[in-house]
This record gives sequence, structure tokens and C-alpha cells, in this order.
Amino acid sequence: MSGAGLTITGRAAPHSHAGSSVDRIMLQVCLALVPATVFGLYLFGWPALLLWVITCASAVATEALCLLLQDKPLSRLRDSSALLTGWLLALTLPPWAPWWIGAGGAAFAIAVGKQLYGGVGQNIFNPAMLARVALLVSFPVHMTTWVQPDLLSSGAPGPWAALDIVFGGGIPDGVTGPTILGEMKTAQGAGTVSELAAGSFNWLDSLTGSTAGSLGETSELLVLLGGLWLLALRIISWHIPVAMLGTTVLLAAIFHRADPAHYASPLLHLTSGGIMLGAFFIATDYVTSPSSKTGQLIFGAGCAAVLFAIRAWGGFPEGVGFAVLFMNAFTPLLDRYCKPRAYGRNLRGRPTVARTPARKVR
Amino acid sequence: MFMATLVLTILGFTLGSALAFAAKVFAVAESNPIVEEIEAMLPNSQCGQCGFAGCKPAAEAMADGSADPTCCPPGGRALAERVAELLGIDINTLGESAAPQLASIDESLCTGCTRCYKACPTDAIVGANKQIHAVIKSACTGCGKCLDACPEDCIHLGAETPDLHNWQWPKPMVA
Amino acid sequence: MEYLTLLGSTILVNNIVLAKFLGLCPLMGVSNKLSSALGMGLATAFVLTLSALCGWCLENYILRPLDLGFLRILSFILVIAAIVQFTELVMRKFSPILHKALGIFLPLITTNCAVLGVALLNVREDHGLGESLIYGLGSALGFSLVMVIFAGLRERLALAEVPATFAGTPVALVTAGILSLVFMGFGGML
Amino acid sequence: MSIFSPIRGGVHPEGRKGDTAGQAILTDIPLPARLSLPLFQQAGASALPVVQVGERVAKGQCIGVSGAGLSTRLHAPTSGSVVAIEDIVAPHPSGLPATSIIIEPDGEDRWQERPREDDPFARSPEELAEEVERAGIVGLGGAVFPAAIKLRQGRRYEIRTLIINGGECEPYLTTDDHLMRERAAQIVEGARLIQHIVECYEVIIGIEDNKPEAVAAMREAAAPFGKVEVKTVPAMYPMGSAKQLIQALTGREVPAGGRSNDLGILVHNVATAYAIQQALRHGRPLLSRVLTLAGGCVSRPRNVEALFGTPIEHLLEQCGGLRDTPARLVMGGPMMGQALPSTAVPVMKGTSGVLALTRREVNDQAPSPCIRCGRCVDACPMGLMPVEMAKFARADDFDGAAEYGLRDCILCGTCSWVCPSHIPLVNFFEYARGEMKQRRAAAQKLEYTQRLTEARNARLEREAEEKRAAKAARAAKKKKPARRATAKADNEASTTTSTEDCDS
Repeated sequence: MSGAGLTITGRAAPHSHAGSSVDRIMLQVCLALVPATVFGLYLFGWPALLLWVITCASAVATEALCLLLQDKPLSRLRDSSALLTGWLLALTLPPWAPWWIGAGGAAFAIAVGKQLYGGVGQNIFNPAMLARVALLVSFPVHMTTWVQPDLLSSGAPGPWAALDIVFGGGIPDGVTGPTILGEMKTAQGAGTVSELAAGSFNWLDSLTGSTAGSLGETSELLVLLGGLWLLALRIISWHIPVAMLGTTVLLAAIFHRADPAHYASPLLHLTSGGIMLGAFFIATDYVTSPSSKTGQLIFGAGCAAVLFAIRAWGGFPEGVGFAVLFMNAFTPLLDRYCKPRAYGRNLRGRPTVARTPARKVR
Repeated sequence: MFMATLVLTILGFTLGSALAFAAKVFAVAESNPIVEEIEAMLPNSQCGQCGFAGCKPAAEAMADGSADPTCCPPGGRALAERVAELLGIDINTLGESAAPQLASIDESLCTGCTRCYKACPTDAIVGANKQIHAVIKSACTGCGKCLDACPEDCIHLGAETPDLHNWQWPKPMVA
Repeated sequence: MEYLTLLGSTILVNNIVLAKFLGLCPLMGVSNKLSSALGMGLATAFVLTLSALCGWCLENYILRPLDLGFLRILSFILVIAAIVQFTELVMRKFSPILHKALGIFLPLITTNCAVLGVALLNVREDHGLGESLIYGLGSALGFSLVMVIFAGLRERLALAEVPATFAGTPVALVTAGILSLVFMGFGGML
Repeated sequence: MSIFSPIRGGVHPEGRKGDTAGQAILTDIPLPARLSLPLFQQAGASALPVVQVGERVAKGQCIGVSGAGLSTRLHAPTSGSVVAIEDIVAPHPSGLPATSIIIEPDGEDRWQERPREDDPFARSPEELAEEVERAGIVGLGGAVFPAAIKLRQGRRYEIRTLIINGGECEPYLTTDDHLMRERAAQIVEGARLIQHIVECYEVIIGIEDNKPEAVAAMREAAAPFGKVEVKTVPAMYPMGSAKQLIQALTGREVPAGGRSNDLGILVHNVATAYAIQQALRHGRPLLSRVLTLAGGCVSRPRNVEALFGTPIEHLLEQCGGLRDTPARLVMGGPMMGQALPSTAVPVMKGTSGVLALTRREVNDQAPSPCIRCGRCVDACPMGLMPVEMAKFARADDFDGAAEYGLRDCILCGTCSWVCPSHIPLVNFFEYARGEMKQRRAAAQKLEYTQRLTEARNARLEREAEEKRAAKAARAAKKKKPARRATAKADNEASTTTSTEDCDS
């Protein structure tokens, strides 16, 4: 397996390795998504499970097809990056969306968002978010039809009814409802945000996730848990999540203090929508975020600024996808201009000068 | 109609005069120093391996784009890169330059006729009458003029053989 | 505040390149390297702002009083061409390297539809002098922003292993499309 | 990786030093049948042989003198006869041949007459530096840079601090550890001799905190002397790199492209200090060194003191041979060492260890695409961006790679070690560096040949001018011998210029 095409003696040091691997990293990220996913599936029932399976399967199948078309080894599938993309996309979809949303979105994510750029590690935009944004723009109705989580009630669809929902007739009447961010958008127009906060917004529900929303985004708590696990494993660093959440809180706090009738509290911003998933799983995507720590801080703050702008003033109720994609576009520039300071050089890359000239005068 | 013509005429005249004035103020000395710059970079050994009559015609050809910067074998990759940079050509779009060649004298055949070192444009061959000649590697551009001059046919061109001092790591092939 | 809103809106929401799809020629042509993209962006920005200003003056002091609206496009092009020529002269004097790097694209600013487009849009929207200036400046900044972002992306794409079929312009066009999609996120704002 | 770390980045590879730590250095190795001494022992140019085939040599006799530029002497490690000067496979990743002096020991181990032993501290620093040069001492930590040159450079600067590098951070290797445990007094004296030579103010002996025995031994040995201080540094890789050790001990950074001299600091390895002490106190040139034989395939890992030129297989036999066919044979440590083509290669001055590693230990896997995880950026002790450097090197854009720090890279291998995609980053950097070096050399050659051409053209013109003048004179005087004289002058002129070029 001297895969580098060199003889053994031609291999440069090191002759040892930490033992990390891409496969393991991707798998661990998937594992970190499990709690939030399981809860989402429990909350939204059979149609959600079907949608999740379809989306993941479509992602993997598209990846396999693209690899075949490019004569690349199918063993690349083993890194499960396609599975992760499909999984993340599924978590951001409305839980009872029709099958073609999931299948088409995942295919778009892999084919256009990833393989078109040369496959894993080469893409510029986060594939899952790209697909979500493309779907949102193309099918605004399907992408904003949310169901109220009421699995425990007798009205929950069984497996057969679920098949009908996902593959056929669509969502029956009477189970849909707005997300808290959707309500906020309406309230912003009317200047009744403060009443909303007092009324239908319950931060505990919002945090634990028993609210209307995307398949796996509703429970900010469980997503946060997975994210913290990744942090503990050192798979992600704290820079992007902290910068993103911190900036959101800061901006929300400033505007909320200034005008509570039009701007929601930081608590609402932090506990609703896809912000946790975005901060811990999507913005931290290795490929599309900067490598340097300074770059990551700016990246996270930028994501939060755009996210807040869209939530507060934009036409869409949720802006995580747009925000992350927007900052993805800046990643090459951030990588270029936020290099870490090199040893023996100042911040501008010039060699440091010894404080005292050490040349001996003889 | 008259008004329109008048307005356009005045407008054109005003802008034209302004531009003429600006051209005077921001005038740049017109010359083509590029050919001279390239010529200064070339080995100037007039070896003719590029297919041109000498280094100046080659420089002219490189400047107007009819010859590639890689066309000078003695200059090698280093020269090609500098010329490409001067001309604003992406070096990666150019093909591989020929590997630098070195002349070597087969000592068993050399008669010490001194013809090769008289022909050498860089004085890279040492020796005296009736003595076996040798090539100084650091001065040889591999132009091949000595090959034509040698009556015994004892000079050969070849790429430098790698040894521990000039060996370097190959480029790793990664999937 | 009103001007600020207009500025923000022209930079992000109604970005001249990604929302109005004007000025795509230099976007594809000069975005291979960050330095030349920035130079092009600034040169175009200069021309754009100046021509928006000149266009407004021409419209309000000559064309409208003399009722010569039909000469608008013709005279605007005349003015723009003159400004571009002027820019080229200045650039050749002070930054010959950039002048060489931009090459044919510099005189082609004349035919950059963004420049004429902004001048004409100013007339159509009936902007005042200040608004015209801000509108021109905002469009110019938006154009420069997109140029710089796009150049950064393309520099990275140049090193990526894009499948041969898509390498070069195709993937750049796809990327431009995605960027446009991303900028739609600002829609409805302002 | 903590924020309290005294250096940037860095990693904590598994030490695996336990196999050899605690066992005394094995010194009584039987003489091998042949000693092969490559002339290319150090950084810079090869030595030039001064013995002939068939000549008898005594132990410590100089058999190779410094070549041009950076170079050192080579000495006969034992008495015997020179049986050949021939090409052998070099202990080098290229596997290319290296010209070597082959000595067949006569078993007498007869020393060359040695100068009397007097107090080196009573002698002048210049004299001592001269003697270090005569002893053929190079940096034994791995850089194999001639020690005397470093000392002389040090004398030209105002050196305040001498750092003795005991931060042996490479996994497996315990040579410096054991040298410090067993020969602490000699090392401290060596350090004081260097202090005497460069006339510096203080000596700091920096030792990683995972070597408590060595620290204790060195503390004891250094106790009687003021201004010789033993300091511990956290054990992490690459703490043994001079730049990182300076940063950890003094908090200062060597300017990019500069030397530690610029800070008034000189760094020498403990083994070098020991060798210097041996040379100056006992008049012993550098004939042997301590090296670690370890790795999963070595039956009884051990530190041995071996004569230069001893074949590695001979040493391995002393350690019970190989348990298994190694997946990779490495000279030096696993992080920065170089793969060896075979066990037949000899021990050289820079051989700090020989590792016979199992497949598991090497953990070499086919590289997969980079996922830009940024671990290399976090781990880089020089604060560079290996991911970008490799990307540019791969596209042959060496200026781009240099912009991200290729020139500052110390090739420590930390980035490759952490890379989850198993990308051979160091390979890319070695390649890019080599390519850049070659291009620089080519550019210099181009300039040189241009100068030669100009000189030749000028000469030809002058000669033509002279000929014309002579012709004119001849035409005026109608004299014949002038022509012959000119032709002769022409001939001579070209010969002399050619030989001059040879020297330059």
C-alpha cells in the first residue's frame, strides 16, 4: 500500500502516524447527530423516517453514480461524507416534505455542490446548505409547510399513511402550523414581537424541541449536546460556534434592548431554527470554513451577522443556509488574509528583528 | 435636429479636447523595452538551439509571442520562468522545458585538438594542445557547439546524473 | 439614513452583478487572479461612480432642458467612453503592471453594461444628484465585492481537481450561479 | 496544544522510549569485519580522501580532509588497512551510491600518537575551535552541521546564552537521555568548554520533563559550576528542535531567515558537547557515537556506542537480531528520520538511531483527498499553513507555497503525522524545496554562463582588435613574424582564461 507511488525508501518522514482517519472523523460527526435525529424522528413519526432514509440513500447513490462516471474508485464511499451530507440535509427539511424534495435535494447537493467541484475536500460551498437554499428558493411552499409535533396524539400517521404523505397526497389538513421564526416574521411586520414572546413562545419547549420546525433542528438542546461531544473529541474547535452564537446573542441583545417590539430576544434567536445545527455542524464543515483560527472567528461572526440580518430584516424567516453559504464564499479570502503568525515573523509576515543587535564589535 | 447635432458636437469636442489634454499630462514614454530585457536574460551564447539565428531574434520572437519562453534549452526552466513572468504568461500553461544537458568528453577518444574549446561560447572546456580536454560542469550550458566542432566525435550531451549532492525528492503522486 | 439604506441595498440586495446580471463579462474575464480582479473592480468602480455623476448632470442640465431624451444612450456612451479613456491614461501612467494585467478588459469597461446600466437606471428611477452618486457608488462597491469574492473562489478552484468536463469556465459559471443564489438570501431586505 | 504550552502547535506522539530507557549503553561491541566510511557524512560537501588503498591506518588517523565549503574531517575509527575506496549504498533515502573508504580492522585498536593531555581551559578559544575542527565534530543531534563552523560563527557574535539541547523529543530515541544519565560530568565539561570558546555568559541545559533521571544526573554534575543551569521543558514534539527549545527556554523567537546567533544564543546538542569534551580534554577525534536501536522488529532494543562505519546489521546482531522483517527501516527518529535501503548500510555521524518498525508502528495508508480539517495548521510548531503549502507545491506553484511559509518550514513532520487523510505533506515540501533549490542553482548558472559569454565575446573582440592593429602594423612595416606572435598569444589567452574559470 505505498499508495504514493514511491518506493519505501523514497518516502519522506514521518514514519509514524497519529492514527486519525477521515473515515473515523466523518463517522463520529454522524454519531453526534444521532440524538437530535432520533428525537426528531420520534417527534414527527413515520413520514419523517421515510424522508430521512430517502434523503440519505439518494445522497449515497448520487455519490456512487458520480464516482462511477468519473472512473474514481467506489471505495471513496467509505469515508461516509456523502451520508453525512444527506443526513444534514434531511435534518434541515420540513419533516413531512414529499419524497422528491429529499431525493432531489440530496442529488443536487452531491452532484452540483460536491462532485462538480472534484469531490470531497474540493467544494467551495457546503453541499447540504446549498441544496437547502436551492430547494427553498425553488419550492417555497413545500419548504415552508411545517407540521405540529403531535406524535403522541391519536392523529399520528401510521406507516401506510406515511407512505401516502411522502409519496402521494401530501400533508393532510389540520396538522400544519407555523414555526416560531415564521411567527416572528409576521410579528415583526406588525411590531408585535414582544407579545409573541409573552404568548406562543415558550423557551423551554423551543430548547427541547417540541415545536414545529425542521426534521432535526427543533431540539437545540440535543444538537448542542452532539456539538459539545464533537468539541470534546477535538473534531471541531470552539472558534466558529462560539463566534457565531456569541455574535448572534450580542446583535439580538442590542436590537432587542433598543426596540423590543420589532426585535426578538437573544433567547428566542438562540433556541429556535437551525442556529445550533448551523453553528456546530454546518459552519464548522472543514472543507468550506477557513483553516486559521482568526479566520474561523471572523467566519463565525460573519455567519451570525448575516443570519441576524436575514432573520430581522430579510424576506426569509430562517437564514442559516444563506448565512453559511455567504461566508463560504469568503473562505478563500479569509484563508489568504488571516494566516496565523509564523514563528519568527510579525503579523504582516516580515521577519522579526532581534531586539538587540548581537553582532560583536571586534 | 439642429439642437441635437449641436449638443453632440459640443459634447464630443469638449470631451475630445479634455482627453487630448489628459493624454499630454499623463504621457508615457513609448518604447518596447521587453525585447531588450529578454535578450539580457538569455545566455547570449548565440548557440541557435532555439531555431533562431541568435539570441536577439529569439528574444524578439518570445516578445511577440511567436516563440515559447521554453524554447531556450540552455536557459532551461529558470529562464523560461523569468521570461514568462515578464511577458505575463502563466508558466504552468507552458510545456516542460527540456532537461538541462551537459557535454562530456570521452577521454579515450580525445586527441587534444583544442577545437572544442575554441568553439565553446562559455569557455566551459579546459585543456591545452595535445592534452585531453575536460568540461567544467558549472559553466556548460549544453549548447552542443562543441559536438559539431569535435573531429573525433568524442563529445556527448547528456542529462546530469543524480548523486547524493544534487539528488532531490520526487514529487509524490497522490490520488 | 436613507442614503445608507440605498447604499446597502445596491451593494447586497440589488447587487449589480448577482441580482441584475450586469457586467458579467469582466466577472468571468478578469477574475483569475485576486490582484487583477481588485484592480478591475476599482477601475470599474471609478468609472461607474464618475459616469453616474456625469450622466446625471448631462440628463438634468442638457438633455432634459433641451428636450433631447432620445440622445440619452448615445451621449451617455460618449461620456463613458471618454471617462474610460481617461482612466486608462491615468492607469498606464501610474500602474503599468496593472495596466498590462487588465489588458483588453480595461478599454472594454466602455462596453460594460453595468456602467451604462447604472447611468440609465438612475434616470429611470428619477434619482436626485445625491441618490445618483450613492447609487453609482453602491453599484461600484457591489461590483468590486463580487469581483474580489469571485477571484478568491477561482483561485481556489484553480488548485481543485475539478473534473475535466467542468474545469475552467463551466465551473466558474456554476459558481457564479450559486453566488447569485446566495445573494437571493438578502431579498426582501430594505 | 494547550494555551499554556511554551511553543506553538506541537503534538504528543506516543513516546515508546521504555524499551531502551533504563538499560545502560552497550559499549563493548566486537569489531565488525569491515568498516565503511562514506565521505559524505555531513551537511555540505564531501570530504576528500587522503589515504590510498592498501595503506595502514591507526586509530584516530585522519583519512579524509575537508572538501570545499561546509565540510569536516574523517578519521579512522580503529586501526587497520584501507582495502578499498569504492561506492557503497548510502544510508540515504535516495539509495544512491556513496564513495566510501573501506577499512579492514586489524583488531589491535592501536591509537595514533596523541597529543599530551593538558588543561583545555588554559588554552585560547581560537586554538580550541581549531581542535574541534580537526576532530571532525559535527552536530550530532541530526543536522550534522560542522560544529567548528558553528563555534566560529558564535565567536563573531555576542553570545550571551549557550543552550545545550537535551530535549530529545523523537519517539523511541533515548541516546541523549542515556548520555546525560551516564556521562553527565563530561557533558557539563563540554558545555563549559563551548562556553569558554564562545565566551558566553550563561549555559542553560534544556531537558524534557519526561527524563527525570537525566535531569537529576545533569543537575548534580552542573551543581559545582555557577551559570550552568539545568531547566526542564514540557515533553512534546518537536521540543528538540533548536528554534522551539529557544522559544520554550527564553520566550524569544529566532527571526525568520536568521540564526539563533541573532538573539545572542548558541545551541548545541548534548552529544555534541560530549564529543567536544572528548576531543579537547583527551584529544580523541569523533570516531563513534551512541545510537538507539529500537522498533517493534528489534528483539532486544538497546542503546549502543558504535564506531562509524559499522554496518547496521552488525549492531542489530548485538541486539538479538530482527524479530520480524521490518515494514520500514529508519535512520534517526520516526518523525524526521530517513528510510534506509537496507541493513547493510554503515553507521554515520548523523545516525542517532536505527529503528526497525513494524507495519503497525508505521501505520502507512494510501493518501485520501484533503478535507481541509486544519489539524496541520493547529499542530504546526512554526505557525504555518501546511495544507495550503502542499496544495501549491502540488500544482508546482512554488512562489505560492513560499507565500504560505515553505521557507520557514523545519520539516518536523508534525503535519503529516496528524493528517487524517495520510497526505505525505513533508514529501511535498521536500520536493518543493528541492525544486526551488534547483531553480535557484539554474538561475545562478545562467547568470554565470552569461558572464562567461560576455567575457569571451569581449576577449574575442579585443583579440580581433589586436589582430587588426597588428595587421595594420604589418601592412605598414611589411614584417612577417608579427602574425605568429599574435596567434600564439591568442592560444595562450584562451587556455589561461579557461583554467581560471575552473577555479571560480
